[in-house]
Amino acid sequence: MRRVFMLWIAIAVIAGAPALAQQAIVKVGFVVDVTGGASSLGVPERNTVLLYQDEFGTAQGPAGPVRIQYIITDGESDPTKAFIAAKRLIDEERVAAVVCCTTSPASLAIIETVQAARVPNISLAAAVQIIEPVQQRRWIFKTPQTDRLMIDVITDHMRQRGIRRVAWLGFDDAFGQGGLVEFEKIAPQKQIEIVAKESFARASTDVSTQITRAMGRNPQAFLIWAIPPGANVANRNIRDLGIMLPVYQSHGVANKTFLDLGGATVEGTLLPAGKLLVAEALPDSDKQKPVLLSYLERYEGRYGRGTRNTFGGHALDAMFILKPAIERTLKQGIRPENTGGFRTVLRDQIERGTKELVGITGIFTYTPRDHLGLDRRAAVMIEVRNNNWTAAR
Amino acid sequence: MSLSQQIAQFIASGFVNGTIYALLGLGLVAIHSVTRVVNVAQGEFAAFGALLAASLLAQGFPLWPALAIAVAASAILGGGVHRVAIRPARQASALVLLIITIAVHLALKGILLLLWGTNPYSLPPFSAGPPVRIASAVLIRQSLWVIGITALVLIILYLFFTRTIRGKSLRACAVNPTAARLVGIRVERMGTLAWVIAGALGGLAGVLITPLALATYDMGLILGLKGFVGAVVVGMASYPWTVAACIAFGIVESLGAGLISSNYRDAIAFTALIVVLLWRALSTLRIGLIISEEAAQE
Amino acid sequence: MTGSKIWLLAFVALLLVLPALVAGRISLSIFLFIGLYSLIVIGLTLLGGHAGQVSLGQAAFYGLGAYIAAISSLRWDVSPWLGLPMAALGAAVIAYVMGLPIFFLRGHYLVLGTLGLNIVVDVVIRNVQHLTGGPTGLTGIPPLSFGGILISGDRAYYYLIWALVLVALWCGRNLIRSRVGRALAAIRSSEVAAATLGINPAQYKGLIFATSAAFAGIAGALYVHYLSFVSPSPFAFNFSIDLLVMSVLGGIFYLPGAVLGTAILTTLREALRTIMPGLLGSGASAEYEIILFGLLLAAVVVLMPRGVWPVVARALGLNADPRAADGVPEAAQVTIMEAQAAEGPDPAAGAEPLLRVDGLEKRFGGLLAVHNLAFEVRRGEVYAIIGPNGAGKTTAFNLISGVLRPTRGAVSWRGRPISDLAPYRIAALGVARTFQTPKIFADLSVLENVMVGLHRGLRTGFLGSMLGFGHREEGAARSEAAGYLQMVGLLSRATEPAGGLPFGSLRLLEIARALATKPALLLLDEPASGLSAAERRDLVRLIRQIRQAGVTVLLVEHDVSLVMGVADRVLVLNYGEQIAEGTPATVRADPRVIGAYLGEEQAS
Amino acid sequence: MMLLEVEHLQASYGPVQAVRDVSLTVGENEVVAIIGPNGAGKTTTLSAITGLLPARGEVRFAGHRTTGLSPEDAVGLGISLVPERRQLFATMSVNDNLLLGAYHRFGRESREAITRDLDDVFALFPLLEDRVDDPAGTLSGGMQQMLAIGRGLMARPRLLLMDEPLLGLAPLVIREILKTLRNLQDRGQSLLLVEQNAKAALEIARRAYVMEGGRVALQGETSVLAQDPKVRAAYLGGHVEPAQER
Repeated sequence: MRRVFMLWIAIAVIAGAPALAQQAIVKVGFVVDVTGGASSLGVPERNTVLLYQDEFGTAQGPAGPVRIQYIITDGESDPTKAFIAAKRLIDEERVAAVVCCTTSPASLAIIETVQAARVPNISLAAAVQIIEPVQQRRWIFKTPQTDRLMIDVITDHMRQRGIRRVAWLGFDDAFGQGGLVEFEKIAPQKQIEIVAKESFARASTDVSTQITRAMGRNPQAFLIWAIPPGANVANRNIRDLGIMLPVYQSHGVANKTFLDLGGATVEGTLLPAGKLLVAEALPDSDKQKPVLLSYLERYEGRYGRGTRNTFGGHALDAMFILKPAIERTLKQGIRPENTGGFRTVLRDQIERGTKELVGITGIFTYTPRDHLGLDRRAAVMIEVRNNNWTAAR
Repeated sequence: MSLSQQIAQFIASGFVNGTIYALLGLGLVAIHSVTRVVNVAQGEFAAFGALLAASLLAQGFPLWPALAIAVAASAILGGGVHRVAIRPARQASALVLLIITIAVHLALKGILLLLWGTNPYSLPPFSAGPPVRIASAVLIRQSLWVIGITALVLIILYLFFTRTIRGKSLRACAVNPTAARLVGIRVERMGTLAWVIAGALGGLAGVLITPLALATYDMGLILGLKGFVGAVVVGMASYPWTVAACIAFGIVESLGAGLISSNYRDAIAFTALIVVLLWRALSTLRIGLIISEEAAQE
Repeated sequence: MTGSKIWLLAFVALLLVLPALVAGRISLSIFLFIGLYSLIVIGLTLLGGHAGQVSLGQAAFYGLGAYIAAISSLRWDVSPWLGLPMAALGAAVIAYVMGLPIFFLRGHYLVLGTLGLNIVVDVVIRNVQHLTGGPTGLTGIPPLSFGGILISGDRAYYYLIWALVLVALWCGRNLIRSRVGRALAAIRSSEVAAATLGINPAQYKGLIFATSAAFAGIAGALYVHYLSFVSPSPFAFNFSIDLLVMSVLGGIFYLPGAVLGTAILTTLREALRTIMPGLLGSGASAEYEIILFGLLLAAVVVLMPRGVWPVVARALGLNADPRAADGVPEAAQVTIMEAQAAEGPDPAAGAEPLLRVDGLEKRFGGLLAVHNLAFEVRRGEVYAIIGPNGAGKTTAFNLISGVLRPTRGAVSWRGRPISDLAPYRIAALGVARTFQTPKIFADLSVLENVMVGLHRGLRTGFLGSMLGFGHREEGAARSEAAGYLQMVGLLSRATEPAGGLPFGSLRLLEIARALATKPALLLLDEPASGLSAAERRDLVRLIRQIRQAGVTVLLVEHDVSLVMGVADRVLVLNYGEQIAEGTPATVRADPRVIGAYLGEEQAS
Repeated sequence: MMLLEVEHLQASYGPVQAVRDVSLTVGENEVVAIIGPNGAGKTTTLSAITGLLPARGEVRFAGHRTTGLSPEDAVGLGISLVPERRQLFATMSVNDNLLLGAYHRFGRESREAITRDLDDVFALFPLLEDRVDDPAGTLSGGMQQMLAIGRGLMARPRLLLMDEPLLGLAPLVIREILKTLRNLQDRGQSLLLVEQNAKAALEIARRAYVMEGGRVALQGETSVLAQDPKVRAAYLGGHVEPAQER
């Protein structure tokens, strides 16, 4: 039995080992959901960081280049696990900043921790509560568009089409709830009536019951707030039941999976998203176009054509924002070993120095009052045509 | 849509879901009746079958051979799990065996994740065509395939269990393992056979549902759980009653979600389940303590 | 100082210095969560290991505690310190109310019932959005504070949580070794036997379920105050599975196993998270983690089906069995004679028989096991029922002791009908019994088996037991139990696990246990079967001794010679039919009896 | 050569060492009985011989050492047990129970041979044929016992072990079963019979062993044993303690 203990001690030593090596490097910790329910978001996020970690691996300091190390941890789509992972990055790796997390509940779960530890955090999740009220969220920024912004774009499009009665079909989780809250706020302002509110689970295999119920209220369109594969199940069920009403989806389906799974059933589906999906069709005058095309070339070159999705973009935006901020911090003469000081200055640099920064999701300008930094330019309506993303009319 | 139309639709979609649960429930009963194991990893057989079929199809296999290979592979996987993980621990308590199947569930899930990643996969419907109207309910063609193939499987299982000596010996192991050994039936081998059957049924459920609902590496647990519900309600013993209970569970789930609230879909279904269980428990208690204690020791 | 105390002190010392030890290297939050989960798993160990009730719904109570604490402090401005007991109490009350019906379920049904409960709670939390914040959850929950002292930061919660873990371990240990703990272990071994000794199984199962829920509730409350955030996903049933795995991994029968299993599972996961990227490249790990985790779990459980703790305990030179610590009990003080003499004369003596069975019938499906059985047992006699196997004697016993409900007919005790009473109520009236196949509580010591018989005579309740009260009572009970053991000649084996006794001794132990309930009527079900000739002689002597002490005995046996030797009156059954009744001499001469026993040809 | 030879057999049933030292033999075409009170170790002896329980000591069948073999193998060798309390497949039909009795012959022998034996069993127990499709559990006790014997015979055993075939049966049924046993005896079937009903057992067997406390207490020709005062005392009472002592 002694051997069992030795094995255990060995594991403990190996586990503790990385903490022992302390060099003059700047560490950035990512907590993304590689497994679990949000993995279709987390995996492209991870992939993007892996793709860019070398290019963004050095910061020019006044005393020469300093290495930036990116540490990726799996949040397992569970707020507690993400919390522990973030804690370990902060306490053990002494990272200068964390990029956490993929989902809203996990991002909310670490708020107090990063606030108390005084570590800048960039969240990759949508909910607006993550950064508001800003006074209590000084250390937290985010890169994805908020649900509010997206719903704004969708409802405008609906009005334009003359749609007044909408059936809501959303996930029964934080993502679905976050969308519904905003939709309920914005819809009345635009004279849109929510005639049905149905929910379904992420793992649902059949949503036809909910659709049937909603159809009882004579909607003019469906708004589905979900991510694949659940989003596909709902979309497909609508078409399977022979319903030909317009279907709106959220930005949560802006990935290849949705198209692959959807096939003919998602033809004509409308969704709001960043410009990434339709980058080629943008006018050359668009400031984001070259950045988008370069990312696409790299990402699709590595992971295959049509694998583009906005989530990897959110992660890349965090890298876009962090690297210059780290360089500015180094320029102020702050040594990375001075973890506390470095974090504080880094936060200020992110807040003050991120101006008109052209990213994948949009063009970022952070201020002490705005930790989202995006405006309406960050989203366009997209329609699925010929199993591909096209700009919606 | 009128209320009666809606109800018809709820029942129809509940029925189809229940049929899928039934395939998983049948596998659980086969395993439990012969080896006394509650198999948490049952749903993984479905996920494996579905993902394998999708990959084979992508490799250019025609649909039906791909499905057949996937189901056969799931069957082999089932037998393999019994040989590797269950048989070495057959003397262990029911609780330890349960934990072992949890471990198997995790390991299989990890392997599926490794091989197929987190992306969902889809299979084409087995035949193309517009949805079919039955009464006032709309059923897409794949639903008919689900029901038809399940019915066929039930008939095959029925014939196997009642017409062949192998099937009879399998039942004999479940009814009275000691007596089975005394007539020369190798109960351990029958255990493997039961797992093979369960694996095949799981794989079949997987390939049937994927054209409806897409396959992911982690689809198994929830599917298996619902099959478990149907199987346990009727005492983990009877094949036909398991099918009936699973279909009833699917319909209750669908009606509850449709008529009361889709938000409370699972809560309604599981509350109904607890009520059924209590009713069963209380009716046993009326006979007396000893009977229920003996029932618990099964 | 014993080995176990030294190790305990070492463990506490390690806990104390750990924060300083790991500072800057390993995040304290991991150890904090080990403590937090340990709290829940300790409850699960008490429930699953000691009471034998497997729950797959423990995460629901963790969640209920979390939401009670969050909502009370955030929405109702209740002081967080009050929130902690409220969370515990709330979870416990809900568990008790829901648990009482659920505990009618057994085996797989119980697992499924608790699982269903977990899912229902999860769905409700997600949907009562105005209270719970729905799936997104609630932010800004205040940290715990006590009289102005704010508990915040990892260290403060670390010490608080581990202090509570130690308290929980202490409470759990007290409970296991108490009257209540024995009752729970008895229920786990055999609910029937426990009930016939006067224990109400449903009540105890409900209480232990509530206790485990309270532990989980406290953990939930600590969780939300530590994170200052709560959302429903950590409380889904997947986590219940995790918790069960932790407790089985560590050893579900051992309290230290709860902490060990939690520690192993948590550190293993974290270690894999750290090691795997090192081996396979950054971010490429998650897939292998799950596989490796599953394989390791399977291997550990297959190789150590009783969990890791017994192995560790052996390596540390400890005895894993929490009960083995006590020494040999003191000499006997009390005997059955005195107990009975104190009861005084029966007011109804003479007027009414002690036990009266009237037209009793029991049907199992198509089988008629007992048919129109009628007899009376008078106070102070030894009344025997004989008959061939399958004549329905044991079924009759089960009907009298309330273990089975008759299809027809009545049993009355001192003139009062009792056939509708639960077995533990019948036991409380003064009816004790043994079983044809001894239903011994195999995991308890021989002495403890007898102490379960004393259960109704002892006072210390559930809470009192947990807080370690009732030492004096326990001491007296041990001596008394030793007295009964001496009477049946088993005192020398008092500290051995009862499961290891030879068969003949099991019968004697069962009789001693039944006597400890101080019965007015003792039912003996085939006490001689399986005994050697010498043991039979001892048995006859014992039965006579019991009779002399004033205890009425009802005996079922098919060893005719033994019955003839001890009985005052004999009833002879043959296939559900009463063919003779009377003194041994009369019965022996009855041609019908000779016919039934020796074959008709010889009788003629 | 004896068909079955058992020497110094020891076996435990759970914590109980039920068989301490048993030696016995059964010859070809011989009917041997083991009698003794409940708990004497009779059933455990049979279980140990068939391999249902692990055993120590020496068991030889037809000259081969078979100690520690499994019951599945025992059937193949030609040892078949009609177990205590019948152990039928209660929810399965009479026909299925009988067919399963011949389980180890499927694939080795022709279907016809098995069907022939099935008819044979029905000839032996005509009552069973009327209930051929009924579940075994719905039969009366006597018919269940007949079915159990029939199932044992379907294995075509060289030696048939029977555990308490008369247990819990009405006198009329007992006579019926005894008649069948004699019938089998006449056909040359070797039988080892465990029975509490000493009277009946001594009547049908040629030799008998009397067990007590896990050991063989007496053995010999049944005609001699039946007259032994000790045997009579054990089954008529008065052996343990004289009643007059009180």
